Amino acid sequence: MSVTPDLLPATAEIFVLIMTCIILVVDTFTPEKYRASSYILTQGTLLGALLITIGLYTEQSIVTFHNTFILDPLASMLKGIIYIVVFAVLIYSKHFLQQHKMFKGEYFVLMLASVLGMMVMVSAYSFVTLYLGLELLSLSLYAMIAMQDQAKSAPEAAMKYFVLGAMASGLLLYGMSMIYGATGTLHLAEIQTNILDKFETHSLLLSFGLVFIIVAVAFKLGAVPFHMWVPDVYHGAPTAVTIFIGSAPKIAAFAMLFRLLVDGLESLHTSWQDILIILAILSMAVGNIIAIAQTNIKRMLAYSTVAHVGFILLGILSVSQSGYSASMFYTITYTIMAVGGFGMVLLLSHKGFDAERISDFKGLSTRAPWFAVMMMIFMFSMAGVPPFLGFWAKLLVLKAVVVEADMVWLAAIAVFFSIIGIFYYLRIIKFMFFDKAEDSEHLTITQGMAVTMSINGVVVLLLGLYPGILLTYCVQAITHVIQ
Amino acid sequence: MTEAIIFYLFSTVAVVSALMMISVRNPVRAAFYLVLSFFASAIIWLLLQAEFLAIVLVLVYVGAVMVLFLFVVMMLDLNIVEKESGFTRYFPIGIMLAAITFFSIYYVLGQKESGMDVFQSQPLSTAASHVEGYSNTKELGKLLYSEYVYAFEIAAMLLLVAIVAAISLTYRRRPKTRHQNPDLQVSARHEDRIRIVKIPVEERK
Amino acid sequence: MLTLTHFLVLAGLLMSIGLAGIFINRKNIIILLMCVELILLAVNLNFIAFSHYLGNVEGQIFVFFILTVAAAEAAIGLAILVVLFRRRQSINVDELDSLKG
Amino acid sequence: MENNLVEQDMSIYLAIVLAPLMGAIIAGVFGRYISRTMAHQVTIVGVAISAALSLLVFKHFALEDMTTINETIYTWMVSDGLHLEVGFLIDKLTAMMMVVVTFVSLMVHIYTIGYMHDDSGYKRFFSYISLFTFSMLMLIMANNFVQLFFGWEAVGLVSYLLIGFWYTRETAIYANLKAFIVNRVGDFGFILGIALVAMTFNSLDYQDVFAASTLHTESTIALFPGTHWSTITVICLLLFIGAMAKSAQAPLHVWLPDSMEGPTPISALIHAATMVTAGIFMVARMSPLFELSPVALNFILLIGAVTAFFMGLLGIVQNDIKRVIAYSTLSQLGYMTVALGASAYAASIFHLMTHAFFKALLFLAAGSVIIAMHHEQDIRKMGGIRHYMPITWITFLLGTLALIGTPGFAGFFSKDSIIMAVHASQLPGANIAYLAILLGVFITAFYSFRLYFLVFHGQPRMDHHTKADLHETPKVVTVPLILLAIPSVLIGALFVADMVFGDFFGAAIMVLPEHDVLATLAKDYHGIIAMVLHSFKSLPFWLMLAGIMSAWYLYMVNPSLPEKLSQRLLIIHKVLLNKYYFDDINSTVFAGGARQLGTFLSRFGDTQVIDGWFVNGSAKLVAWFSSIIRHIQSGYLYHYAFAMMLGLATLLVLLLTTVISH
Repeated sequence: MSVTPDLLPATAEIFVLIMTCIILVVDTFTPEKYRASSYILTQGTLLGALLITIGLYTEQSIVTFHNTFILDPLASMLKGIIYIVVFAVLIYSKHFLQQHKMFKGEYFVLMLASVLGMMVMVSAYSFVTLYLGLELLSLSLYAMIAMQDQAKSAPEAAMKYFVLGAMASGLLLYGMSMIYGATGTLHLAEIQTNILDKFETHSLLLSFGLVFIIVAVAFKLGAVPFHMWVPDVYHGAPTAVTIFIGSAPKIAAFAMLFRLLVDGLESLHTSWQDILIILAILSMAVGNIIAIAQTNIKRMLAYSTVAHVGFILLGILSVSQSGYSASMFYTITYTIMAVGGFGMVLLLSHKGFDAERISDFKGLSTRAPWFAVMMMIFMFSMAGVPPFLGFWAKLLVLKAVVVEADMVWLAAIAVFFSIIGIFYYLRIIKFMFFDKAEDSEHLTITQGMAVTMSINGVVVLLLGLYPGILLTYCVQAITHVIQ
Repeated sequence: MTEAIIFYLFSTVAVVSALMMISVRNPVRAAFYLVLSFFASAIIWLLLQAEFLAIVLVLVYVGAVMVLFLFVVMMLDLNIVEKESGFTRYFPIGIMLAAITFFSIYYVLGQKESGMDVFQSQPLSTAASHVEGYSNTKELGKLLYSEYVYAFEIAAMLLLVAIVAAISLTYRRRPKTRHQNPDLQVSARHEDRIRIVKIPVEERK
Repeated sequence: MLTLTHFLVLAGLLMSIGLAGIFINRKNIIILLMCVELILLAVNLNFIAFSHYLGNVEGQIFVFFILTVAAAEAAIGLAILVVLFRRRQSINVDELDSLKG
Repeated sequence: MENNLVEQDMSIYLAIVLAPLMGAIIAGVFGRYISRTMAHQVTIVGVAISAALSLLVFKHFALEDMTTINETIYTWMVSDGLHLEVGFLIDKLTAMMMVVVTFVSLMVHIYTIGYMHDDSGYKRFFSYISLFTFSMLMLIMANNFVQLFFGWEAVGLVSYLLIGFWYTRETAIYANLKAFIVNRVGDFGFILGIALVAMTFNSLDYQDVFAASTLHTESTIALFPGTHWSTITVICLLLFIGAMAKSAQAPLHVWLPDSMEGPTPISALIHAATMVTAGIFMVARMSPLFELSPVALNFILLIGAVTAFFMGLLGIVQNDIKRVIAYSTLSQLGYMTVALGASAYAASIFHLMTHAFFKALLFLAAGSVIIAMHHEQDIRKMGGIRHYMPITWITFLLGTLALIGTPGFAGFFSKDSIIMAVHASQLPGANIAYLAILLGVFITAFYSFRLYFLVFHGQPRMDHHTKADLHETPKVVTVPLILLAIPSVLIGALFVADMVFGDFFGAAIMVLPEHDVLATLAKDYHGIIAMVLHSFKSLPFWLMLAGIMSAWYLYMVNPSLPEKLSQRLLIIHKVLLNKYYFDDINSTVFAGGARQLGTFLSRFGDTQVIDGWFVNGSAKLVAWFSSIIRHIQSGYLYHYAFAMMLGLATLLVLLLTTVISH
């Protein structure tokens, strides 16, 4: 047994880790007026990590660190998306951070730490690394939420998230311990083979552990009834943090769901399929219905997230290659749209005013027509209006449900609720284009923000026209894992 | 037999003190009950031959984490209202729910076909027999620094995050406090400290 | 004779108490944080018991990491608690309801 | 050589589609850099190119008998053997639709110059209608379901944009939302239908689906566990739900009358001539599927009959000039649907074509009146306009005559064919449908001439200011009217022999021999003259005449009568006692009764039940429900933890019960 593991596949993680430490040190010795150096370093780290990940891309699965780490196309792809999304998030939030006195080194260190956590989760091939990645991500997030000075609601949001999150990770560990007891190993690959070897019949202990694990993953994703933290945290957190929580961690959560249920426990799919059906239906129903009554845009987007999570679960529960890739496609596209949607909230807010009410979007088409069109693209896409991106994502998931899982009724329920959902997206469009503006303050939109937002909108539009580009990669990545 | 007595004794202590912890109103007391529960658990861990972890539990948990808890409780200067009930209105339903969860756990563990049957007949003492000179600590250390080095590094990062987060959240610079500046102190010259002023002598009129 | 089930049931009991503690307590957030610690304790017991009966040290390794995480978690949780207290002069669970709907 | 021809043709089709799109983009995106004149020139040239090429294509198909073209231009994506493509299927059906769409669109473009002359959204408007033309062409030229759906949604989208064009009007926004919501209901069915097609046939290409359709006649689907539904029937019903919303069939028709809030050119183009007929076109296009499901056909027949009859009744009580025409559109769409149900697809499409011309004419003429009246739309404030606006008057009259089916006019041939076809149909519901559309003829004639008389004849009732200023509209308005009047009169006689009784559509429309009512009718067809002469002896003609006469009597001879009638009819014995009216009781009670019924239906049936309960009601219900259940999110941490625990416990108990039961 070689003691020294192969470090090469983990170069990106090592790079981010080192850079985080460097930023921490550099920031300490940088005077206040050069604070932007930390920001630039952070962005540089993300770009560097992106280059490394692309450089390391292989068609094979490389397992290292004694079966605790895996680098496969799925991991590479999800990591790449995470960097890009976080990169955009930082650009959107820069202005907000400066105005709310959050533009400091610790924030960037925590952000990079959570990115590292996500990377670890995405590449995790053992319960231990998965759990540690999850905690690295969560702990950084708790702290980032509470960081804002003055705001009354931020610590409350952080506290709620913390207590419920800790409880969920307790449940996750409990489930993991059961699986460990039944299979005698913590490594996902061995779990899969051990289950197939040891248990001819259905094992109650395994299913039992599975329930706890699903509950924890459902919490992380925000599926009903484990979604309660989502609206409060999205609402209470500083918008710059909300955009972060609402985007990249969803990808990590998807990776976690996939690694656990498909990579590790696919042989138990008869057990988890039923549970996911319940969660998916509840999520789509509760998310879409409660979103209608919201007046705060962050809350509304939070409930819309819950509804979208229902769709992500639909893809997974169809237990098929096309379902998994549809789910992956959905997660990625949702993240891109969500970044745009929350970015718009940041774009509208200015000194002493957070554009958090939906009515703040009134008359946007006259104040900033270009951005109103961008927002319209995001909303149409989230609503699933063809031929926007969100439509393809929904279509693929539904197709998997109908064709692979043969559950027409479930697809019908999904379509029904997403039609209800169109209602509240449409309301924003109505506000933007048909109502008079209440706020006449001139919008200060930085150039970086404007460019990123435009790129973001165009990406959604283009991917809507050519969904095949992204989908092909998703299918490839999933196919590779399944084999 | 001794093992059984130890187990039942200390598990009773652990459970009772856990129950006390969630039902007392005074957080200081709760913290002490938790400490007690941890102690009892540590002994049960010893029973399971996890010596290293048992020690760590006492040292890290009781020695550091719980002290931190107490420290914060004291620092916050809470005024505890003793009269009101500290429980929610639906306390009974809550208890029922917890009971349901527990009984389903209990049921699963008791099932023959649950996958537990492999362990069922194994008595504690023979479960893991070690060769002479076996050291739990050494064994863990070996694994930790070889197979789990990646996880170990992430855990290190986690602690770093905790440090950064805790400091950045709670540290506040009070504008009115007087604090030393060693940099200035060291570089001070005697000219800065004493100024000799020549006062012209005035004659009294 | 002590079997694995004994230990697991004890862990289950501690777990249920910890979970119940979170949702029946409405006065003091700090007790919620302690309940989280209790849950982790129960989980650790589970792992150690399995590890012992399986003759496999990996479970204990996991416990080692859980202890580390729990310490970090406690630090951050208490930090948030302090921030919360400074902002509101109260850590009453009942008063933590400005975000809702 | 063969290849060359095809390639050349494909570029023609691309040009037909892209020319309006280019116009829309130039006028829309670069609007601020070009003048108003430029904007309308660009878009009109785009649509004109499209119309000219469409005529050329139609010539190829109609006269030179070109073979069907089915070409894929671009593959969007492939997923598990399911191709999502852009492609064209051009046959006689498509070619005919292309001519109708581009021609009417061209007329509307020209007309808009005059109608929207003073509007600030002039360029935007041109951009929208060109965009609409593009979308509609995509819809009809599609060779697969995905593109069909794209066109379907795109025309809908433009339609919402245009209904809400005057978005400063509160009513316009409301109408806009209503249209959107009702169409979502339709899309729900439509997209499920398409999904089911994809699932059943594993292809979304028309050709593949139609070819395989007969293989699936026996297959069933379990919508709910334990039930068996014929797959084809379910597909057809779902698709038809989509058509019901788009083509405004009861009870999903509510959005169409309200859509009259949009500018009149839009009412003509979208809400009369083209978009609303998309549903009819779709069913005809899918005839190989619908033919296999008698259940679906019967359903279509009944829905069509209900729409044709009851929507016509509502037209009687309207006072807004555009709303009367809108209800007439609903009723005519009902006729088309009835024909579809009776498997007389050719007759339906034929009526679609004639209707497109004369209804566009009516709308544009009404628009002309509205311009002259300074945007007054209430017919009670008009009257005697024929003296001031002769061209509008004559063209409107021609349109009206065509609409009511005066023998010789375009509407006569198409409508009579439908009535005969339904009479010959063997479906169980055909008798009721026949009765409904027969009575519909009377009603159509009645409300059409009521409108005509009130607007163009009688004493002028407008204020002095308007009256002094009343004059014929400019040439950009009248020329399209004249150009549309020509086909409204002639097109029926020109094409009836080929399209309805001949084999014009060939393979484009499939009818099973046992359903082929038109073939039965064709045996009795002996030329246009014979058909006209025969009609004088038939019931529809006399019903039509009765309708005209009743309108004439009530609104010309005795204009105070309807007013009194509607008051007195409330207490019937008073009317009976009144001998003065006694002689006229036969016609007037019926007319008055119909009026009452129409009011009742409009007040109660339409406004209360459908608008109030279904559309607004469900929206309110959801909003109310939402505002209630949001309180689950109480803000209390222990409630959240409790919910999580409840979820966990439920899942555990579920797991255990399933295990125990095994």
